[in-house]
Amino acid sequence: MGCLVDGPLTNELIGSLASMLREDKSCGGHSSFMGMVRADEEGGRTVRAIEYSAHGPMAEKSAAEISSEIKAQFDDVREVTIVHSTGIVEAGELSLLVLVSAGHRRQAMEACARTVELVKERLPVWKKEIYSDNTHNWRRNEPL
Amino acid sequence: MGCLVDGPLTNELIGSLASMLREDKSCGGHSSFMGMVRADEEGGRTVRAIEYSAHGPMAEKSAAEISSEIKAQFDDVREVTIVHSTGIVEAGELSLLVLVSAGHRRQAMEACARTVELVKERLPVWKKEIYSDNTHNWRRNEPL
Amino acid sequence: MAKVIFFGVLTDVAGTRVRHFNGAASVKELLLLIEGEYPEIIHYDYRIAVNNEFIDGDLPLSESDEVSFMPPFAGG
Amino acid sequence: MAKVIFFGVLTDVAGTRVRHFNGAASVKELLLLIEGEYPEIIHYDYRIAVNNEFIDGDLPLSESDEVSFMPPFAGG
Repeated sequence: MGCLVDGPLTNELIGSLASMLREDKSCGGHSSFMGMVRADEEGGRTVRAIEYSAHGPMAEKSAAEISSEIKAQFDDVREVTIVHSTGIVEAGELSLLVLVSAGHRRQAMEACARTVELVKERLPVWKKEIYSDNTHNWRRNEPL
Repeated sequence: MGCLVDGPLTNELIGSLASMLREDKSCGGHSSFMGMVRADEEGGRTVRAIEYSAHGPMAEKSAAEISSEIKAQFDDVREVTIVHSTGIVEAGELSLLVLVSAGHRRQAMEACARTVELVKERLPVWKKEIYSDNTHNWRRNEPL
Repeated sequence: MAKVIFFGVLTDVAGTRVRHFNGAASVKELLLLIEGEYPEIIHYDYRIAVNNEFIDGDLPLSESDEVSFMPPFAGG
Repeated sequence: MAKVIFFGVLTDVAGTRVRHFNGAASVKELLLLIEGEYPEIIHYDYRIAVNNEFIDGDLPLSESDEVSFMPPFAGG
Protein backbone atom coordinates (compact mmCIF):
# COMPACT_ATOMS: atom_id res chain seq x y z
CA MET A 1 0.00 0.00 0.00
CA GLY A 2 1.25 3.52 -0.75
CA CYS A 3 1.30 6.13 1.97
CA LEU A 4 -1.38 8.35 0.36
CA VAL A 5 -5.08 7.52 0.38
CA ASP A 6 -7.89 9.54 -1.11
CA GLY A 7 -10.26 11.03 1.49
CA PRO A 8 -10.44 10.38 5.25
CA LEU A 9 -8.95 7.27 6.86
CA THR A 10 -11.85 4.88 7.32
CA ASN A 11 -12.58 2.37 10.08
CA GLU A 12 -12.09 -0.34 7.46
CA LEU A 13 -8.56 0.86 6.75
CA ILE A 14 -7.75 1.05 10.46
CA GLY A 15 -9.32 -2.36 11.06
CA SER A 16 -7.28 -3.94 8.26
CA LEU A 17 -4.09 -2.47 9.72
CA ALA A 18 -5.10 -3.79 13.16
CA SER A 19 -5.47 -7.30 11.71
CA MET A 20 -1.99 -7.13 10.24
CA LEU A 21 -0.50 -6.46 13.68
CA ARG A 22 -0.80 -10.09 14.64
CA GLU A 23 1.38 -11.40 11.84
CA ASP A 24 4.71 -10.94 13.61
CA LYS A 25 4.54 -12.72 16.97
CA SER A 26 7.87 -11.33 18.08
CA CYS A 27 6.35 -7.85 18.47
CA GLY A 28 5.28 -6.96 21.99
CA GLY A 29 4.19 -3.39 21.37
CA HIS A 30 2.37 -1.44 18.71
CA SER A 31 2.19 2.30 19.03
CA SER A 32 0.01 4.46 16.85
CA PHE A 33 -0.79 8.09 16.31
CA MET A 34 -3.89 9.25 14.48
CA GLY A 35 -4.30 12.85 13.43
CA MET A 36 -7.84 14.20 13.20
CA VAL A 37 -9.14 17.37 11.59
CA ARG A 38 -10.22 19.71 14.40
CA ALA A 39 -13.30 21.94 14.13
CA ASP A 40 -11.17 24.91 15.25
CA GLU A 41 -12.54 28.44 15.48
CA GLU A 42 -10.61 30.92 13.33
CA GLY A 43 -11.82 34.49 13.73
CA GLY A 44 -15.50 33.66 14.08
CA ARG A 45 -15.42 30.95 11.42
CA THR A 46 -15.25 27.24 12.15
CA VAL A 47 -13.06 24.78 10.25
CA ARG A 48 -15.45 22.58 8.28
CA ALA A 49 -12.82 20.50 6.48
CA ILE A 50 -9.22 20.42 5.33
CA GLU A 51 -8.32 19.83 1.72
CA TYR A 52 -4.97 18.06 1.58
CA SER A 53 -2.78 17.93 -1.50
CA ALA A 54 0.52 16.14 -1.92
CA HIS A 55 3.41 15.63 -4.26
CA GLY A 56 2.60 11.97 -4.89
CA PRO A 57 5.92 10.47 -6.01
CA MET A 58 7.96 12.53 -3.55
CA ALA A 59 5.56 11.68 -0.71
CA GLU A 60 5.93 7.97 -1.35
CA LYS A 61 9.70 8.30 -1.50
CA SER A 62 9.77 10.40 1.64
CA ALA A 63 7.58 7.94 3.59
CA ALA A 64 9.85 5.06 2.56
CA GLU A 65 12.94 7.04 3.62
CA ILE A 66 11.41 7.94 6.99
CA SER A 67 10.54 4.31 7.58
CA SER A 68 14.10 3.11 6.79
CA GLU A 69 15.61 5.83 8.90
CA ILE A 70 13.44 4.94 11.90
CA LYS A 71 14.30 1.25 11.59
CA ALA A 72 18.00 2.14 11.41
CA GLN A 73 17.74 4.40 14.46
CA PHE A 74 15.59 2.08 16.61
CA ASP A 75 16.95 -1.47 16.42
CA ASP A 76 13.92 -3.02 18.14
CA VAL A 77 11.45 -1.58 15.58
CA ARG A 78 10.08 -4.12 13.07
CA GLU A 79 7.46 -2.21 11.13
CA VAL A 80 6.66 1.44 10.38
CA THR A 81 3.42 2.33 8.59
CA ILE A 82 2.57 5.85 7.44
CA VAL A 83 -0.77 6.70 5.85
CA HIS A 84 -1.86 10.24 4.94
CA SER A 85 -5.07 11.51 3.34
CA THR A 86 -5.30 13.61 0.23
CA GLY A 87 -8.41 15.51 -0.83
CA ILE A 88 -11.21 16.66 1.44
CA VAL A 89 -11.27 15.46 5.07
CA GLU A 90 -14.14 16.81 7.17
CA ALA A 91 -13.69 17.97 10.78
CA GLY A 92 -13.86 14.93 13.05
CA GLU A 93 -12.35 12.64 10.42
CA LEU A 94 -8.85 11.15 10.47
CA SER A 95 -6.15 12.29 8.05
CA LEU A 96 -2.95 10.71 9.37
CA LEU A 97 -2.02 7.35 10.78
CA VAL A 98 1.43 6.35 11.99
CA LEU A 99 1.80 2.82 13.31
CA VAL A 100 5.04 1.42 14.71
CA SER A 101 5.57 -2.17 15.86
CA ALA A 102 8.52 -3.18 17.99
CA GLY A 103 9.72 -5.96 20.21
CA HIS A 104 9.15 -3.89 23.33
CA ARG A 105 7.03 -0.90 24.30
CA ARG A 106 9.70 1.71 24.80
CA GLN A 107 11.01 1.81 21.24
CA ALA A 108 7.49 1.36 19.82
CA MET A 109 6.40 4.59 21.54
CA GLU A 110 9.57 6.60 21.03
CA ALA A 111 9.84 5.63 17.37
CA CYS A 112 6.16 6.43 16.78
CA ALA A 113 6.56 9.94 18.21
CA ARG A 114 9.71 10.48 16.16
CA THR A 115 8.01 9.24 12.99
CA VAL A 116 5.14 11.71 13.50
CA GLU A 117 7.64 14.58 13.73
CA LEU A 118 9.46 13.43 10.59
CA VAL A 119 6.15 13.15 8.73
CA LYS A 120 5.27 16.74 9.67
CA GLU A 121 8.74 17.88 8.66
CA ARG A 122 9.32 15.94 5.48
CA LEU A 123 6.14 14.64 3.87
CA PRO A 124 5.34 16.94 0.92
CA VAL A 125 1.72 17.54 1.89
CA TRP A 126 -0.18 20.83 2.07
CA LYS A 127 -3.41 21.75 3.76
CA LYS A 128 -6.09 24.24 2.93
CA GLU A 129 -8.54 24.87 5.72
CA ILE A 130 -12.11 25.30 4.51
CA TYR A 131 -14.40 27.24 6.85
CA SER A 132 -18.12 27.12 7.61
CA ASP A 133 -18.60 30.25 5.43
CA ASN A 134 -16.78 28.52 2.52
CA THR A 135 -13.75 30.81 2.66
CA HIS A 136 -10.42 29.05 2.81
CA ASN A 137 -6.87 29.50 4.04
CA TRP A 138 -3.62 27.66 3.31
CA ARG A 139 -2.14 26.69 6.67
CA ARG A 140 1.42 26.26 7.79
CA ASN A 141 2.16 23.79 10.56
CA GLU A 142 2.74 25.30 13.96
CA PRO A 143 6.04 24.22 15.53
CA LEU A 144 5.63 21.47 18.15
CA MET B 1 -17.08 -0.01 29.79
CA GLY B 2 -14.82 -1.37 32.53
CA CYS B 3 -11.11 -1.65 31.98
CA LEU B 4 -11.03 -5.47 32.12
CA VAL B 5 -12.23 -7.69 29.29
CA ASP B 6 -12.24 -11.46 29.14
CA GLY B 7 -9.82 -12.90 26.58
CA PRO B 8 -7.79 -11.13 23.87
CA LEU B 9 -8.72 -7.67 22.60
CA THR B 10 -10.62 -8.26 19.37
CA ASN B 11 -10.69 -6.27 16.13
CA GLU B 12 -14.34 -5.49 16.95
CA LEU B 13 -13.36 -3.89 20.24
CA ILE B 14 -10.59 -1.88 18.58
CA GLY B 15 -12.93 -0.89 15.76
CA SER B 16 -15.60 0.30 18.19
CA LEU B 17 -13.02 2.42 20.04
CA ALA B 18 -11.84 3.83 16.68
CA SER B 19 -15.42 4.89 15.88
CA MET B 20 -15.70 6.70 19.19
CA LEU B 21 -12.66 8.84 18.36
CA ARG B 22 -14.69 11.03 16.04
CA GLU B 23 -17.14 12.16 18.71
CA ASP B 24 -15.08 15.06 20.02
CA LYS B 25 -14.15 17.30 17.09
CA SER B 26 -11.84 19.42 19.22
CA CYS B 27 -9.31 16.57 19.40
CA GLY B 28 -6.51 16.76 16.88
CA GLY B 29 -4.51 13.75 18.02
CA HIS B 30 -5.17 10.24 19.25
CA SER B 31 -2.29 8.19 20.49
CA SER B 32 -2.56 4.51 21.25
CA PHE B 33 -0.43 1.71 22.57
CA MET B 34 -1.33 -1.93 22.09
CA GLY B 35 0.50 -4.64 23.97
CA MET B 36 0.73 -8.05 22.31
CA VAL B 37 1.74 -11.42 23.75
CA ARG B 38 5.13 -12.32 22.26
CA ALA B 39 6.05 -15.88 21.29
CA ASP B 40 9.29 -15.54 23.27
CA GLU B 41 11.76 -18.37 23.68
CA GLU B 42 12.44 -19.24 27.32
CA GLY B 43 15.11 -21.92 27.76
CA GLY B 44 14.11 -24.00 24.74
CA ARG B 45 10.38 -23.53 25.31
CA THR B 46 8.21 -21.06 23.41
CA VAL B 47 5.54 -18.90 25.04
CA ARG B 48 2.22 -20.22 23.72
CA ALA B 49 -0.05 -17.91 25.73
CA ILE B 50 -0.28 -15.75 28.82
CA GLU B 51 -2.96 -16.27 31.41
CA TYR B 52 -3.78 -12.93 33.00
CA SER B 53 -5.57 -12.55 36.29
CA ALA B 54 -6.60 -9.35 38.02
CA HIS B 55 -8.05 -7.94 41.21
CA GLY B 56 -11.26 -6.76 39.51
CA PRO B 57 -12.54 -3.99 41.81
CA MET B 58 -9.07 -2.64 42.51
CA ALA B 59 -8.17 -2.74 38.80
CA GLU B 60 -11.23 -0.68 37.88
CA LYS B 61 -10.45 1.80 40.64
CA SER B 62 -6.81 1.99 39.63
CA ALA B 63 -7.66 2.57 35.94
CA ALA B 64 -10.04 5.38 36.90
CA GLU B 65 -7.38 6.96 39.12
CA ILE B 66 -4.73 6.75 36.40
CA SER B 67 -7.11 8.36 33.96
CA SER B 68 -7.92 11.28 36.32
CA GLU B 69 -4.28 11.74 37.17
CA ILE B 70 -3.26 11.91 33.50
CA LYS B 71 -6.00 14.43 32.74
CA ALA B 72 -4.87 16.55 35.68
CA GLN B 73 -1.24 16.39 34.58
CA PHE B 74 -1.83 17.00 30.85
CA ASP B 75 -4.30 19.85 30.40
CA ASP B 76 -4.78 19.24 26.67
CA VAL B 77 -5.87 15.60 27.20
CA ARG B 78 -9.61 14.95 26.76
CA GLU B 79 -9.95 11.20 27.00
CA VAL B 80 -7.97 8.30 28.45
CA THR B 81 -9.05 4.72 27.74
CA ILE B 82 -7.42 1.69 29.35
CA VAL B 83 -8.43 -1.86 28.44
CA HIS B 84 -6.68 -4.97 29.75
CA SER B 85 -7.37 -8.63 29.12
CA THR B 86 -7.95 -11.27 31.75
CA GLY B 87 -7.82 -15.02 31.11
CA ILE B 88 -5.93 -16.73 28.31
CA VAL B 89 -4.37 -14.61 25.55
CA GLU B 90 -2.47 -16.56 22.89
CA ALA B 91 0.86 -15.37 21.44
CA GLY B 92 0.15 -12.87 18.67
CA GLU B 93 -3.02 -11.61 20.36
CA LEU B 94 -3.46 -8.24 22.04
CA SER B 95 -3.81 -7.92 25.81
CA LEU B 96 -3.53 -4.18 26.49
CA LEU B 97 -4.87 -1.07 24.83
CA VAL B 98 -4.21 2.47 25.99
CA LEU B 99 -5.81 5.24 23.95
CA VAL B 100 -5.35 8.94 24.68
CA SER B 101 -7.09 11.78 22.83
CA ALA B 102 -5.89 15.36 23.09
CA GLY B 103 -6.22 18.69 21.36
CA HIS B 104 -2.73 18.42 19.92
CA ARG B 105 -0.28 15.65 19.15
CA ARG B 106 2.39 16.34 21.71
CA GLN B 107 0.31 15.76 24.82
CA ALA B 108 -1.55 12.87 23.15
CA MET B 109 1.75 11.01 22.69
CA GLU B 110 3.40 11.99 25.97
CA ALA B 111 0.29 11.19 28.01
CA CYS B 112 -0.14 7.84 26.25
CA ALA B 113 3.43 6.80 27.08
CA ARG B 114 2.95 7.93 30.68
CA THR B 115 -0.34 6.06 30.98
CA VAL B 116 1.30 2.84 29.78
CA GLU B 117 3.96 3.18 32.50
CA LEU B 118 1.32 3.81 35.17
CA VAL B 119 -0.69 0.80 33.99
CA LYS B 120 2.40 -1.42 34.31
CA GLU B 121 3.11 0.04 37.72
CA ARG B 122 -0.32 0.19 39.28
CA LEU B 123 -2.87 -2.06 37.59
CA PRO B 124 -3.30 -5.12 39.85
CA VAL B 125 -2.84 -7.67 37.08
CA TRP B 126 -0.65 -10.77 37.06
CA LYS B 127 0.61 -12.92 34.25
CA LYS B 128 1.40 -16.58 33.98
CA GLU B 129 3.31 -17.56 30.86
CA ILE B 130 2.22 -20.87 29.41
CA TYR B 131 4.80 -22.64 27.25
CA SER B 132 4.60 -24.96 24.25
CA ASP B 133 5.32 -27.94 26.56
CA ASN B 134 2.42 -26.86 28.85
CA THR B 135 4.67 -25.90 31.74
CA HIS B 136 4.06 -22.44 33.17
CA ASN B 137 5.81 -19.62 34.97
CA TRP B 138 4.54 -16.52 36.84
CA ARG B 139 6.33 -13.54 35.35
CA ARG B 140 7.36 -10.25 36.86
CA ASN B 141 7.57 -7.20 34.63
CA GLU B 142 11.03 -6.19 33.53
CA PRO B 143 11.86 -2.57 34.33
CA LEU B 144 11.55 -0.25 31.30
CA MET C 1 -14.04 -15.54 59.54
CA ALA C 2 -12.06 -13.28 57.19
CA LYS C 3 -12.07 -14.14 53.51
CA VAL C 4 -8.56 -14.28 52.07
CA ILE C 5 -7.87 -14.04 48.34
CA PHE C 6 -4.47 -14.95 46.94
CA PHE C 7 -3.31 -13.41 43.66
CA GLY C 8 -0.65 -14.24 41.08
CA VAL C 9 2.07 -16.64 42.18
CA LEU C 10 0.60 -16.72 45.70
CA THR C 11 -2.32 -18.85 44.42
CA ASP C 12 0.32 -21.50 43.68
CA VAL C 13 1.94 -21.03 47.11
CA ALA C 14 -1.41 -21.42 48.86
CA GLY C 15 -2.66 -24.00 46.38
CA THR C 16 -5.93 -22.09 46.24
CA ARG C 17 -7.33 -18.69 45.30
CA VAL C 18 -9.80 -18.17 48.14
CA ARG C 19 -9.72 -19.37 51.74
CA HIS C 20 -11.54 -18.43 54.91
CA PHE C 21 -9.62 -18.11 58.17
CA ASN C 22 -11.19 -18.31 61.62
CA GLY C 23 -10.05 -16.54 64.72
CA ALA C 24 -7.90 -13.73 63.35
CA ALA C 25 -8.85 -10.46 65.07
CA SER C 26 -6.24 -8.45 63.15
CA VAL C 27 -4.12 -8.54 60.02
CA LYS C 28 -1.12 -9.42 62.18
CA GLU C 29 -2.92 -12.47 63.64
CA LEU C 30 -4.10 -13.48 60.15
CA LEU C 31 -0.51 -13.30 58.88
CA LEU C 32 0.65 -15.63 61.65
CA LEU C 33 -2.03 -18.15 60.70
CA ILE C 34 -1.12 -17.92 57.02
CA GLU C 35 2.62 -18.19 57.60
CA GLY C 36 1.97 -21.21 59.79
CA GLU C 37 -0.03 -22.86 57.06
CA TYR C 38 2.14 -21.83 54.10
CA PRO C 39 5.68 -21.29 55.43
CA GLU C 40 7.15 -20.57 51.97
CA ILE C 41 5.08 -17.41 51.73
CA ILE C 42 7.76 -15.55 53.71
CA HIS C 43 10.04 -15.76 50.66
CA TYR C 44 7.60 -13.84 48.51
CA ASP C 45 7.08 -10.13 47.97
CA TYR C 46 3.50 -9.05 48.45
CA ARG C 47 1.21 -6.26 49.59
CA ILE C 48 -2.02 -6.60 51.52
CA ALA C 49 -5.33 -4.91 50.86
CA VAL C 50 -8.34 -5.01 53.15
CA ASN C 51 -11.66 -4.43 51.42
CA ASN C 52 -9.89 -3.17 48.27
CA GLU C 53 -7.65 -0.67 50.08
CA PHE C 54 -3.94 -1.22 50.53
CA ILE C 55 -2.85 -1.18 54.16
CA ASP C 56 0.50 -0.66 55.85
CA GLY C 57 1.06 -2.24 59.23
CA ASP C 58 -1.70 -3.75 61.32
CA LEU C 59 -5.49 -3.32 61.27
CA PRO C 60 -8.31 -4.96 63.27
CA LEU C 61 -10.32 -7.43 61.18
CA SER C 62 -14.03 -8.15 61.39
CA GLU C 63 -15.92 -11.20 60.19
CA SER C 64 -16.97 -9.70 56.88
CA ASP C 65 -13.57 -8.34 55.84
CA GLU C 66 -11.94 -9.42 52.61
CA VAL C 67 -8.15 -9.56 52.64
CA SER C 68 -6.17 -9.65 49.37
CA PHE C 69 -2.58 -10.89 49.14
CA MET C 70 -1.01 -9.34 46.06
CA PRO C 71 2.49 -9.95 44.62
CA PRO C 72 4.09 -7.24 42.43
CA PHE C 73 1.88 -6.36 39.47
CA ALA C 74 2.74 -7.65 36.02
CA GLY C 75 0.14 -6.29 33.64
CA GLY C 76 0.56 -5.26 30.02
CA MET D 1 9.23 23.13 -22.65
CA ALA D 2 9.61 22.35 -18.95
CA LYS D 3 6.52 21.27 -17.06
CA VAL D 4 6.04 23.28 -13.89
CA ILE D 5 3.83 22.10 -11.03
CA PHE D 6 2.78 24.49 -8.27
CA PHE D 7 1.88 23.10 -4.85
CA GLY D 8 0.01 24.42 -1.82
CA VAL D 9 -0.56 28.15 -1.67
CA LEU D 10 1.52 28.60 -4.87
CA THR D 11 -1.37 27.14 -6.89
CA ASP D 12 -3.35 30.20 -5.77
CA VAL D 13 -0.44 32.54 -6.59
CA ALA D 14 -0.10 31.05 -10.08
CA GLY D 15 -3.84 30.53 -10.48
CA THR D 16 -3.10 27.06 -11.79
CA ARG D 17 -1.48 23.81 -10.75
CA VAL D 18 0.40 22.91 -13.92
CA ARG D 19 1.95 25.13 -16.60
CA HIS D 20 4.44 24.62 -19.36
CA PHE D 21 7.17 27.18 -19.92
CA ASN D 22 9.11 27.59 -23.19
CA GLY D 23 12.67 28.74 -23.60
CA ALA D 24 14.13 28.17 -20.16
CA ALA D 25 17.45 26.37 -20.47
CA SER D 26 18.06 26.35 -16.73
CA VAL D 27 16.24 26.64 -13.42
CA LYS D 28 17.56 30.20 -13.10
CA GLU D 29 16.03 31.17 -16.45
CA LEU D 30 12.78 29.44 -15.53
CA LEU D 31 12.65 31.38 -12.25
CA LEU D 32 13.00 34.67 -14.14
CA LEU D 33 10.11 33.72 -16.41
CA ILE D 34 7.96 32.72 -13.44
CA GLU D 35 8.76 35.82 -11.38
CA GLY D 36 7.94 37.93 -14.46
CA GLU D 37 4.59 36.23 -14.78
CA TYR D 38 3.71 36.03 -11.06
CA PRO D 39 5.58 38.84 -9.31
CA GLU D 40 4.02 38.08 -5.90
CA ILE D 41 5.81 34.71 -5.81
CA ILE D 42 8.93 36.46 -4.46
CA HIS D 43 7.11 36.98 -1.15
CA TYR D 44 6.66 33.25 -0.68
CA ASP D 45 8.89 30.60 0.83
CA TYR D 46 9.40 27.60 -1.41
CA ARG D 47 11.79 24.89 -2.49
CA ILE D 48 12.31 23.56 -5.99
CA ALA D 49 12.53 19.94 -7.09
CA VAL D 50 13.50 18.76 -10.56
CA ASN D 51 12.22 15.33 -11.49
CA ASN D 52 11.32 14.60 -7.85
CA GLU D 53 14.70 15.60 -6.41
CA PHE D 54 15.21 18.78 -4.42
CA ILE D 55 17.84 21.06 -5.91
CA ASP D 56 19.91 23.90 -4.48
CA GLY D 57 21.18 26.55 -6.86
CA ASP D 58 20.99 26.28 -10.60
CA LEU D 59 20.64 23.29 -12.94
CA PRO D 60 20.31 22.99 -16.72
CA LEU D 61 16.79 22.04 -17.83
CA SER D 62 15.81 19.85 -20.75
CA GLU D 63 12.49 19.64 -22.55
CA SER D 64 11.17 16.70 -20.61
CA ASP D 65 12.02 17.97 -17.11
CA GLU D 66 9.35 18.39 -14.49
CA VAL D 67 9.90 21.22 -12.00
CA SER D 68 7.98 21.34 -8.71
CA PHE D 69 7.52 24.53 -6.69
CA MET D 70 6.82 23.52 -3.09
CA PRO D 71 6.03 25.78 -0.12
CA PRO D 72 6.77 24.53 3.43
CA PHE D 73 5.05 21.22 4.12
CA ALA D 74 1.95 21.11 6.29
CA GLY D 75 0.92 17.50 6.57
CA GLY D 76 -0.70 15.74 9.49
